[in-house]
Amino acid sequence: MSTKREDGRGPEDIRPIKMEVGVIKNADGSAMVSLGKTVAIAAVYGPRELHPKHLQVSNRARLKCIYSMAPFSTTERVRPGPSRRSSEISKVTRESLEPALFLENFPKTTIDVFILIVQANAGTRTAGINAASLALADAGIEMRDLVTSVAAGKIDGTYTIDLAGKEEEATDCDLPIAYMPRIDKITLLQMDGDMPVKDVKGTIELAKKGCKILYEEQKKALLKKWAKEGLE
Amino acid sequence: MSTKREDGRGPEDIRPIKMEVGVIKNADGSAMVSLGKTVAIAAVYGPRELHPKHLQVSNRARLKCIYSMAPFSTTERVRPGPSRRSSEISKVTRESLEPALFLENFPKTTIDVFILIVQANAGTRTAGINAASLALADAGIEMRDLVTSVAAGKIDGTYTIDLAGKEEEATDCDLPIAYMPRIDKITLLQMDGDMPVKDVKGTIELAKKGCKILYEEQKKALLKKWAKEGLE
Amino acid sequence: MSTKREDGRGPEDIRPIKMEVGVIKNADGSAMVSLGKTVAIAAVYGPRELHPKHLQVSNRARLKCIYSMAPFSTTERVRPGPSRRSSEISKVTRESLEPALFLENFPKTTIDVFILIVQANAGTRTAGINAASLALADAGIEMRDLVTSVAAGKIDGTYTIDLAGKEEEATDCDLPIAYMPRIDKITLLQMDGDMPVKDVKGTIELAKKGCKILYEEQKKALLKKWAKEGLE
Amino acid sequence: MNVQDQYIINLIQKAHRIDGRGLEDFRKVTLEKNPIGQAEGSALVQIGNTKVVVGVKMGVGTPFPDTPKEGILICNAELSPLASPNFELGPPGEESIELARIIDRGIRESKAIDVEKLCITEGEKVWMVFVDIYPINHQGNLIDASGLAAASALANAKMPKLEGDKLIYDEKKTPLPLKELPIPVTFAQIKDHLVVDPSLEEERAMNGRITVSTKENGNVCAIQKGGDAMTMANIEKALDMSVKKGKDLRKLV
Amino acid sequence: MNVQDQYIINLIQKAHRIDGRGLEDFRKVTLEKNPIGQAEGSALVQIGNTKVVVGVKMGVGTPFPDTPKEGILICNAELSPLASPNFELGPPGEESIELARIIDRGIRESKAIDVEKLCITEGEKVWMVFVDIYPINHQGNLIDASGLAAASALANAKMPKLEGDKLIYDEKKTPLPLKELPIPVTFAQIKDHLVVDPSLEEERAMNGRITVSTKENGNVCAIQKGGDAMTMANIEKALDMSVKKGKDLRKLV
Amino acid sequence: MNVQDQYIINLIQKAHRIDGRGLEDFRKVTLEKNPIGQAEGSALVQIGNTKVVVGVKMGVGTPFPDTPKEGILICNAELSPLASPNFELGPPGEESIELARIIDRGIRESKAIDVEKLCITEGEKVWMVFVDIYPINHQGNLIDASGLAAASALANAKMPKLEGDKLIYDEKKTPLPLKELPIPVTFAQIKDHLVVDPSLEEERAMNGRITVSTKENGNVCAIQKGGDAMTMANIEKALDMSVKKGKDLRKLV
Repeated sequence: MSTKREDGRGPEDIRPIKMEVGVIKNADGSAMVSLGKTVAIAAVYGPRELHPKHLQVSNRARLKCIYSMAPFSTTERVRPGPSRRSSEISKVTRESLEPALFLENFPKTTIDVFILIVQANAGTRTAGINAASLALADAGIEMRDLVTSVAAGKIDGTYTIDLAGKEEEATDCDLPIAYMPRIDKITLLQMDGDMPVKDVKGTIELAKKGCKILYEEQKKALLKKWAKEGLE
Repeated sequence: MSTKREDGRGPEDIRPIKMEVGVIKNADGSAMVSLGKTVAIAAVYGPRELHPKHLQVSNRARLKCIYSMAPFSTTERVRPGPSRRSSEISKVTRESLEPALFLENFPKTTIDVFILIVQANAGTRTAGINAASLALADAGIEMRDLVTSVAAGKIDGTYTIDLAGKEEEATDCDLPIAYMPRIDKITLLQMDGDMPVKDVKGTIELAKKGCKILYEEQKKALLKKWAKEGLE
Repeated sequence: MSTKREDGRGPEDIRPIKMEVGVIKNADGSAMVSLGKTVAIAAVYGPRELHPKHLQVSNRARLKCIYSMAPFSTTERVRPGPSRRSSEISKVTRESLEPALFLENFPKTTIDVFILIVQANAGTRTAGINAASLALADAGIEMRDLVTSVAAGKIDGTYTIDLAGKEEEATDCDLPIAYMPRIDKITLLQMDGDMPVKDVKGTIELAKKGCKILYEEQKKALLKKWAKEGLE
Repeated sequence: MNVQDQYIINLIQKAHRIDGRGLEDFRKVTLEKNPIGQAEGSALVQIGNTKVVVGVKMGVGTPFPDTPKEGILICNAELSPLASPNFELGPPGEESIELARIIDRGIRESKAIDVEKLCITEGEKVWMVFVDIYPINHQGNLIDASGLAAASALANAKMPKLEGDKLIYDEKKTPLPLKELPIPVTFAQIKDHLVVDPSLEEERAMNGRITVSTKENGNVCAIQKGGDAMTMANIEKALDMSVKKGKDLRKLV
Repeated sequence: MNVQDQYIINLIQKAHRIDGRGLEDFRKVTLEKNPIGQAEGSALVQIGNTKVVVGVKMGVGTPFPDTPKEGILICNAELSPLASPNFELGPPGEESIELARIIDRGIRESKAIDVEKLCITEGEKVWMVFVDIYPINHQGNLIDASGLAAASALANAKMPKLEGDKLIYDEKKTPLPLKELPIPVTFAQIKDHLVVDPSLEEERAMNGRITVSTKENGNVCAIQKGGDAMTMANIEKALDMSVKKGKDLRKLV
Repeated sequence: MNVQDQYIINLIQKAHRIDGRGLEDFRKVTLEKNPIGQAEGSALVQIGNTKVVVGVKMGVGTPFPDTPKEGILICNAELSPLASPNFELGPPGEESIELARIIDRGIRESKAIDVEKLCITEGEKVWMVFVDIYPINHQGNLIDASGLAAASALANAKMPKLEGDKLIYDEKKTPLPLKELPIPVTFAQIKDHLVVDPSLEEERAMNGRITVSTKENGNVCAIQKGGDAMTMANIEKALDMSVKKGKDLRKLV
């Protein structure tokens, strides 16, 4: 099929990608990821001591993820502070990153991941996961694999990746995944929509393909930072 | 007097009583009490260690009671979460149960009592106290006496027990008590209304009478559970 | 200039002053200050042990200030509980008192200052600081100097002190200061308005003058209390 | 149980109280009317060293759907840490909620305020009456000090003028439509004895507390028991005494 | 990892479960319709020892500006400490928010409720449907118990009568306009095996969880993965099995 | 006092700063205009390694009763733990409230926004202007970075189109009615010396802080002192210097 999308992309094309590592000096690791008009930044602090002490886990680190949207990131202002939506996204984000980490290496500590959506135009949770994964790597925390994330759907009979703008209304489903390409395991999978099992499988397969593209971009961004550090 | 009430009861009749002990497997003790269309369930957890430690009392257990109503328990939906009304009821419930317990036997621990009103049609605090008292006994916590509770009032010149439905509007007062029949002491007493002292005294006396009826039912419910356990 | 003000005062006149020390028996120190129709009371508790322990500072006391307004203190009822305005005033009040104290003398403790505005008619933060300073002295806490506080402005070309009523709308600026007269240092300085730098300086100078008047009243109020205690 | 508690209990068994009062004696009660200029009505009550300010403010709001013709009463109590080392910062706890609700029920159940006269436009606009209770120093028996101050603040309140949608607070003339003065009287059970107006020391040693609010005609309009288990004898004694003590206090309003 | 977790994992590698079930077996499921008199619709579902009550209440409110012709669905779950020693008091945490949102999305995405039929006056007044989920005993797989109970509560709900601005709750006749019954089915990945309807013990030992909600025609309307990393094989297995299991459960509604 | 603080204090007494700046020098300041597509106006300001984004959003709301003809300004600052290991999760604390209120007062008191032009229907509908301040990296002097970014975001903001009750965010043309550009300039008192634009290290060693916001004509529109006691000499120096430094920064907007 050769349907053109509202922004001229083919169905398997991801929006223009920009990734930059090390954008927040104070953080132990940080990154900015933009996909078209969606921009996420992530900061990692830790592993650091966890207070109060009764929250410490004796044999592993606690991973904490907080996803939030800047009030000016959307068409209508978002109220600051946690919402039910942001709480759920924080939870699934944590669960999508945790399998990549060796938390058992840092008993009694906390690793804190803060994600801020600066601009939102669909795909904020996936952009946030991409940024957070880079930030963890930038923090020098050993990982099984980078976690990479994108959403897919099916529009007018065609599996379509990285939905944006009005495509979220036209698609049969909105299906974000997070994926560790080297290990071939899925760490995030959600779906809203209405489609047969067969199509769900097809959509997941396309999303995995998209993740592999983003994976290469993530590695480039890390190399660029490391190269720069090497020069310094 | 022989006034018939809207549900056909005589003035000293309590609504149909159902009591069941052990309804929540996870709890250390639990019970369900229904009086007509009012249904309360209670769970007891503890005595268990109290965290954080600075809340521990060195020479006794802390008793914590939380009364709450399910949003669907009333005609108009109740917002979940504590209200001023539920906070006050939690407090008077705790004070109505505490005199029955030997808290000094469990230093530094907490005994947590959770009451959920599943259906509400008058008399929810008294139903909750009856259920909580059974749940404490079910948890195997030694007690001076069972605490038993009912409200009374005076309608058209007649002392009337266990008000329900529109009787709450017709009565001169709404007077809930909690009572330990064996010890003959009152642990809850509230009153809203407008009546002479003499009538208040009369209403309390009738309420005590009602408590004795419920007391027998409580004992039956416990025996039933214990008999069942004996069989197992 | 000889402009008369709405309440008949001259531009450098402060409203009728009443100060009384020791108004709250439970507190370690307390005071009431009224300036015209503005009435503030302050209570000091401490230095006392700070809980939970992880908030303790090893080499000094923590100073905590809470400013609040009684709901009935204003024309339109104020909602009880902290607001953004009261949080900011609590912060600048703490910073205006702290320089007068030797917090390093009381490691690991807390000194708690509670200010309640009972009647409000302009100048509540400055009245609160005056009361708090007296309460600290009343608590027997050693101080570098009393902190004394008043606001000034410029109305129709005239520097004017202790604005009240509709003067807050007529002035070119509202400029509250807190000042330690003996040490000649400023511990609070805020300004809302629109005026040249030269006028700001002039307004501050007048405010300092006003502070010296209040300073004498503060000392009198303390002496009165101490004299009374001597007699007892 | 500490030494002071034990001492209070020993005394009471000889019918003595720690401050020398008789079992049926209040501490000295004083009442100052309308001390707060900006409030519609206010009162400062002192019972011994206990000091409570109550202010009444009025506003305009929407009636509750089930009482479209009735004004709204809102009672609120703030146990500010200013008043006692035992009070803590934060949202209202059980103790302050209970205090506010006891005062609220006394006013509501005695029909003290003629709420129908507070209707402006049925179903749309009614007067709201806020009763805010602020203890300034807590030395026991906050309930009676608060209840007496609330009754006085309501009795001496003047309503702001309503012009169209605007409230003119400078022109207050009409008194609040008040029909009744409910007065709460509180008793402590110490060991098996009953004392009126417990001081803070007695509250710590008591094993039961009961508050009875009465109307001018002697009828009871609200009861709240707190604390431990009470005997029927003490409850009856409290009921009887509350009428007499309520009459005495009501004279101050 | 504790001993029980290890035991469960060892068993699963021989395709055995701790309670003797087959990998594709649910525990015993029972459903009681409309146990709550005051609710518009309700259900009590038990799956093994897991017990969840769901109640549906209706009210009238203002529509969202972007959907002026549509009624409003609000799902809420309370993980009361009554139901488990692991639940804590306080505002809803991540777990209860996720539970409510999974159920919410199943209903919303399957277009189970005909929300346009819940419009009273366009842009001004619409029906609000509250689905409140209350676990009473948590022994694993709260999602499926909640989803089944929610479907049943909605299917058996009767709307109160609206007279002018007033809701008459005594006269409930018209059923909720329902078009679909979405049923969530949850799987745990233990080691690399997939089991349906995990018990609490299995939830502790699992390294991945996936819920698939399906419609009557077998279409998927919502998915939520939780926990650890899953293989594509297990995800596909879960997708396939959810249709069959969903059909079985739907029969109970 | 730690070693670094002591070092900074020793340096300052020789009129040196830890990063080599002169006492009256700002770090490098850069400003990016409208980096955020979805905001009505936005700016990213960097002062050294301090980085702050400010976004302006607009909506429609009800005016305050006492200013029925005026639009509403709301300033808010979030000190996200993303930006500094010293920031904590949770509701806004004193520091973020103070930051927002300083920026708010500068805008309000200078009458920067012509709020009367933001009235849509008197007493009923007015524009609301939200100024949201988000530090991304905190390395000292958040106030000046926030104030400069806010001024730029307001100056470059375009209002959405209002059609009936609906806001069309795709068609933004009209600029915000802006009359003034208030610029805050912040000074730290270290020992008895005054330095402009304190870095984070200097903030830790300082014993006083003062911010002066000025208008284009050099008038002062807001002052906020923080921290310890200041001498009159330093306050006067800050007042004088703020006008000059404000002029320099205003050129960037």
